[in-house]
Amino acid sequence: MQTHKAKRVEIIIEAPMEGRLTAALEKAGVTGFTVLPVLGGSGRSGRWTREGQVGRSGMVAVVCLIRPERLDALLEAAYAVVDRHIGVIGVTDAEVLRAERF
Amino acid sequence: MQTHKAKRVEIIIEAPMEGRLTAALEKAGVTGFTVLPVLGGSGRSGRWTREGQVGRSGMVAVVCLIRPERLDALLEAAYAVVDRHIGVIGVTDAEVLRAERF
Amino acid sequence: MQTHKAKRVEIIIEAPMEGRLTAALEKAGVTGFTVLPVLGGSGRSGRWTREGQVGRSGMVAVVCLIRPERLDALLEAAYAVVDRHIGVIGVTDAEVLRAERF
Amino acid sequence: MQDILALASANLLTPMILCFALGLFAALARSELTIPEAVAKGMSIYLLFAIGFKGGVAVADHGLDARLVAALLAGVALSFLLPFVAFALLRGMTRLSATDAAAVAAHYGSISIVTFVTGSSVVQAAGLVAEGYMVAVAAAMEAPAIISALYLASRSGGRAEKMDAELWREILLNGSIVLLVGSFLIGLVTGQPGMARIEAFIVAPFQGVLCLFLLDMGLVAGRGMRNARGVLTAGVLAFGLAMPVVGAGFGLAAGLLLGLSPGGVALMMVLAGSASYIAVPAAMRVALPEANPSVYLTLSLGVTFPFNLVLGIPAWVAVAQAVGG
Amino acid sequence: MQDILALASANLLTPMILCFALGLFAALARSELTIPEAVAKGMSIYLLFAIGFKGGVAVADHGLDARLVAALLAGVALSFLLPFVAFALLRGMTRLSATDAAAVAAHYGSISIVTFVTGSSVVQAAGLVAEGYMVAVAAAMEAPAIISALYLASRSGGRAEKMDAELWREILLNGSIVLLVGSFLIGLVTGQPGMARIEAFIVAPFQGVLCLFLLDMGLVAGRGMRNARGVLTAGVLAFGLAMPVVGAGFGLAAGLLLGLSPGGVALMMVLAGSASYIAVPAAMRVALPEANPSVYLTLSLGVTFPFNLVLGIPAWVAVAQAVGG
Amino acid sequence: MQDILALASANLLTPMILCFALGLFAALARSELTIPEAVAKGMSIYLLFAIGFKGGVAVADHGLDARLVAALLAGVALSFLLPFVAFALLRGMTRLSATDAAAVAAHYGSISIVTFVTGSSVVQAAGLVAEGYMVAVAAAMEAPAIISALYLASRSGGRAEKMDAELWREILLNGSIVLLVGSFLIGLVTGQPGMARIEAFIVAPFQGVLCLFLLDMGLVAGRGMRNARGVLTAGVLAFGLAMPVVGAGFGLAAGLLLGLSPGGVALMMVLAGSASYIAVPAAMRVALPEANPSVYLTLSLGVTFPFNLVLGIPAWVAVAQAVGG
Ligand SMILES: Nc1ncnc2c1ncn2[C@@H]1O[C@H](COP(=O)(O)O)[C@@H](O)[C@H]1O
Ligand SMILES: Nc1ncnc2c1ncn2[C@@H]1O[C@H](COP(=O)(O)O)[C@@H](O)[C@H]1O
Ligand SMILES: Nc1ncnc2c1ncn2[C@@H]1O[C@H](COP(=O)(O)O)[C@@H](O)[C@H]1O
Ligand code: NA
Ligand code: NA
Ligand code: NA
Repeated sequence: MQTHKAKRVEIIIEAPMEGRLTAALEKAGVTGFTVLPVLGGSGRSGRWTREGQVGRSGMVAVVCLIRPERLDALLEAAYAVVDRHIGVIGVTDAEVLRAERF
Repeated sequence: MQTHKAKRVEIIIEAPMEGRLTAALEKAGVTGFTVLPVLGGSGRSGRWTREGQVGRSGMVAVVCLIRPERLDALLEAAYAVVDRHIGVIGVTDAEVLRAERF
Repeated sequence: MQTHKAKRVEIIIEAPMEGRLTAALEKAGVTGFTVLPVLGGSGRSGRWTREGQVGRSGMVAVVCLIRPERLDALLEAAYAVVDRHIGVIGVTDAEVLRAERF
Repeated sequence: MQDILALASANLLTPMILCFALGLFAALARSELTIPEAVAKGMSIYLLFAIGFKGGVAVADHGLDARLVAALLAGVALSFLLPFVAFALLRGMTRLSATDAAAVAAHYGSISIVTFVTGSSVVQAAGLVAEGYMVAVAAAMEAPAIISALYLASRSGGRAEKMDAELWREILLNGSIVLLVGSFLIGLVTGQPGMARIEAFIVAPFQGVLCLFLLDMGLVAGRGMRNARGVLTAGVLAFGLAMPVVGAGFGLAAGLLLGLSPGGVALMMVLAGSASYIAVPAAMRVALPEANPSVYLTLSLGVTFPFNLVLGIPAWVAVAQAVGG
Repeated sequence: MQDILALASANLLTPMILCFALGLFAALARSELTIPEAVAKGMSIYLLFAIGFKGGVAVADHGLDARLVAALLAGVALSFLLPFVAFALLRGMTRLSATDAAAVAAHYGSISIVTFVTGSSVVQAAGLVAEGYMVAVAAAMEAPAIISALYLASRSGGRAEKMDAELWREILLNGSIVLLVGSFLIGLVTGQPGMARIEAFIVAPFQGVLCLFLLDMGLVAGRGMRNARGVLTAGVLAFGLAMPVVGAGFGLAAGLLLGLSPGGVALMMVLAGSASYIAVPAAMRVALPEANPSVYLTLSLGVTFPFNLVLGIPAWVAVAQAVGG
Repeated sequence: MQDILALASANLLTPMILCFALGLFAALARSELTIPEAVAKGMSIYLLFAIGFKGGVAVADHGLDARLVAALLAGVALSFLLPFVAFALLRGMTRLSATDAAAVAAHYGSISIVTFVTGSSVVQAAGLVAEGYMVAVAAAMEAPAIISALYLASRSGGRAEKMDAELWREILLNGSIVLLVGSFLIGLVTGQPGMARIEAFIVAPFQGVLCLFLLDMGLVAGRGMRNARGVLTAGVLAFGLAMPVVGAGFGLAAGLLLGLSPGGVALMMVLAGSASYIAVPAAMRVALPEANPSVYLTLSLGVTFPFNLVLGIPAWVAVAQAVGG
């Protein structure tokens, strides 16, 4: 089938920052994203798990598929939010059907 | 280690359609897939979250690793299900160990 | 923005093996990973779902972003754990910001 | 009329309604208060199980009423019929497309089990005793409306999915129908001895759980309202307030024709006047995917549900008492 | 015999068993009724905590029985021994590989805590009082069978994982053992004053929660059955029905040797006759990954569990009453 | 002193404290016992709702006390003030950076609602009756400390986030404040009739739910301790034990000045002496991201929370009784 080049950006960020990140993404013209739950992980700030927690602790993964030409705007917006916070941004090449959606 | 070329297909689709999608994948000869929960997201149909919902609302993410030559069959099968529905399909190049499994 | 080449490794593995896998990753020098919950899936060992289960059944997805030169060490470590178990390992090319973290 | 207002204001100040209001407020003020999906589902399973079981025990106690079958049939008929009424109203009052109107109509032909549960509490608090099998009537009314709606959509040229066996199975065996009918039958079979074993679980804490569940409903409804600005035109809004009254009128007629007790009449009005927001939305996503979910979800959960909770239920109870007494 | 049948049919029509049947039905009919994983886990935590605590309080009330240690040792011995019996039966009756047979054997040496909980309810409903420490015996019987099974597997040339310290820790400190033993000790220490504080939580609603939990067990068992067509040959099925009887026989002998009360004897039969489906499967995934999980899960949860629930438990209670009275 | 020890040891052997200890043990022994996030959140929603509602009903019963407003203001003042005290102590006793010290200080100015809930149980068990509005005081004390801490951080050159409208909204409308204040108001409005409807849900099972919740707190605290080796220097540890005493002293002064009942004084000490671990950590992640979460979480949940549970609360209750009696 006909596919179109895109970028898949995956941002793993602390749950309390989710609202700020998605607001920044929307401001940067990102038209869609999906938020996945995260069970736990490990990084420079140590091992953590979501189990048994009650606050808005833990992290979430935000996945965006976007047109390649929009990548820079997205990364800048995301970076401004993530910069001082615990978190990781990864980008992979991808292809999508229905390019008009992105 | 020895790895083999593969495609990673990620389909984000409404939960009530999950059964139909996986049935279509199986029919198209897909031998394996994994379903991840989705917390929320945003797209043309607006922002949504799974929190507090009781019905089979929300979306799920279905991830398939397949041999490159099977991609078209998979996309066609998936597209037939997703077509009229809210949802997104993204494809990335990947590599797998143990190619005999795919 | 300035990005750096990396690999994104996604390991889908049985929940009871999670601790062994992450211990092996840490031993292989992996500095960070994220664990995502899995709802269900299908493979050679049939269809399964996490719903209603009480034990440590089901699977989890472990995602690692690493420098390309570390890939082999990671795959070897992961493979030693996954080898005899139900599970899947997929690798994609990726790019990351803040390379010093990986 | 005064009685209705008195009952309404008495109902207004119950913990249940206030919990719903708290949820609405929290969502509209964008508080991060949320109830996890699993907890909300757990509570809804509890409520369905408890209400079904109690209904079954009530039927076991009073013996099988000859009217049971008639009531079931009446419920099915109402569920088939009401979507046509709703569709006509919608086409007259709003500019919704035929597909959207059909999807909305499906919701109003079907029922809201939480409205029914709340209605049962109010009926009981008013000193009435309803027929235990009303819970079976509720289950019977969930699905037929979907068929009418798909018929309406395809008649108007919409691309409704074919009702294949798979879709039938999904609709008839959806979680809430199976749980409601199943626990009704379990209550029927085990009767008072069964009740004695689990009473402390399903009777005493019931209203408290309902409070927390309505808190969650308020949160979900409030979030829906926030996301649906623009969707709700004046006409659509007016429909959301008028249709429950129309539906309750049909329910009243059916209840009187059947010769139900005042409590039963009130619950028939509650059922006919309520709109689904669990089973039907999932069916519509499968069968009428082009219909806009924010229209039907916002209307059903954001307009009609609170209307019924606050004004509808006390009004229907008062009417049923006046007519039936 | 007639008594057993009467008791069995009385037991059959309790809300618990019918809830299990409802779950089975829903899963086999492919209804989308599901109970979220978190809710199922929450209920199992509640049940383990309540049963452990009650056991501890019972021991605190009656004083430490000299037989406690003997009963614990007997439980451990049974758990070590039964896998050998099961393995021999499996090799005789079925064509399972040595690895699969060893994995299945581990499950039947260990115990099912939900069967135990349900058994306790039936014992109590039959007017019997069992020794409070039976809950500690249950905990003690969880793990030893795993060791026997790994021995059996490696003896037959299977590639069983070495029992390293990590695996030991995982098995001995698995969630249900810790919770069961922990709450037993808490009940023992706090006794009746502690019970007075939390009685309304752990006693009154207990059977109701058990109903919903068995509903979930039914759903899980039914889904397992659907996915395991082909796995269950006649021989395997026969084993799943015969082994609980054999196990219960060993339990009966042990209970009589120990001089337990009729209630205690019944629970010893329940334990020995039941098969694990929580702790042991996780251990087998780690230690015997080549063994096919659908074989042992389906057998344990889809065959033996319902058999025990419906026929086994009432039969063991009747036997214990007959022998002990 | 002897009384305090007697009360402390009586408190030590309640199911609540022992459940916390069990959780600690399980986590430190790396058992895989866990309570799902959704279940933990569900329990915390239940506890907040129940304690808020009961407080509201108590105020409805006894009439609006003139001291209510004074007590609220005193709570707010304490919450503003205590971070300065904590910051000074931290800079003297530890080598934490200004940013870390400010973040920790925010936690100790704010309150722990679970400590408050446990304190209420102990107060009640000691035969005291506290002012119902103490729950509103608790809510009022959650947020002000955050402002003081951000001021402290920026004064010391730290990069505290500007307190924009969004952050204000998040803090003031965080889930626990909304639920606590909301259910307090619902209890106030519905009074005893409301209580009669939901008493079986929010009163009888309360202590049992608290047990399971404290089990979870123990698990979380124990996991935190395991991950935080190295973070807790002797100085930091000493602060975690000294600060609750200092805070409770301020609480005692405030309670006496306000002329609260002995129960009220005890709860004021509990509040002032406790440290937040839900609302403030989330705010700190947003507003002071450079501060190390393992420092403040471990201190608050791993040191001060158990200290208060085991020694603090019984001591404060005894002191309040001695002073107030
Ligand atoms: N290399 C990585 N790959 C995947 N996830 C990571 C990686 N590094 C960090 N993370 C995630 O980001 C969280 C915070 O990382 P850190 O800021 O390094 O503590 C971790 O707990 C992981 O969930
Ligand atoms: N560009 C995108 N990247 C990632 N997820 C998306 C994207 N667009 C849509 N989605 C997901 O698909 C759902 C439905 O999208 P839509 O059909 O555009 O409303 C959204 O709520 C998101 O969860
Ligand atoms: N090709 C695949 N793509 C994605 N996930 C897979 C694939 N194959 C297997 N899986 C996942 O791995 C689990 C076990 O696979 P298997 O060992 O083939 O039974 C499945 O239940 C899926 O969750
Ligand atoms: Na209706
Ligand atoms: Na056994
Ligand atoms: Na404080």
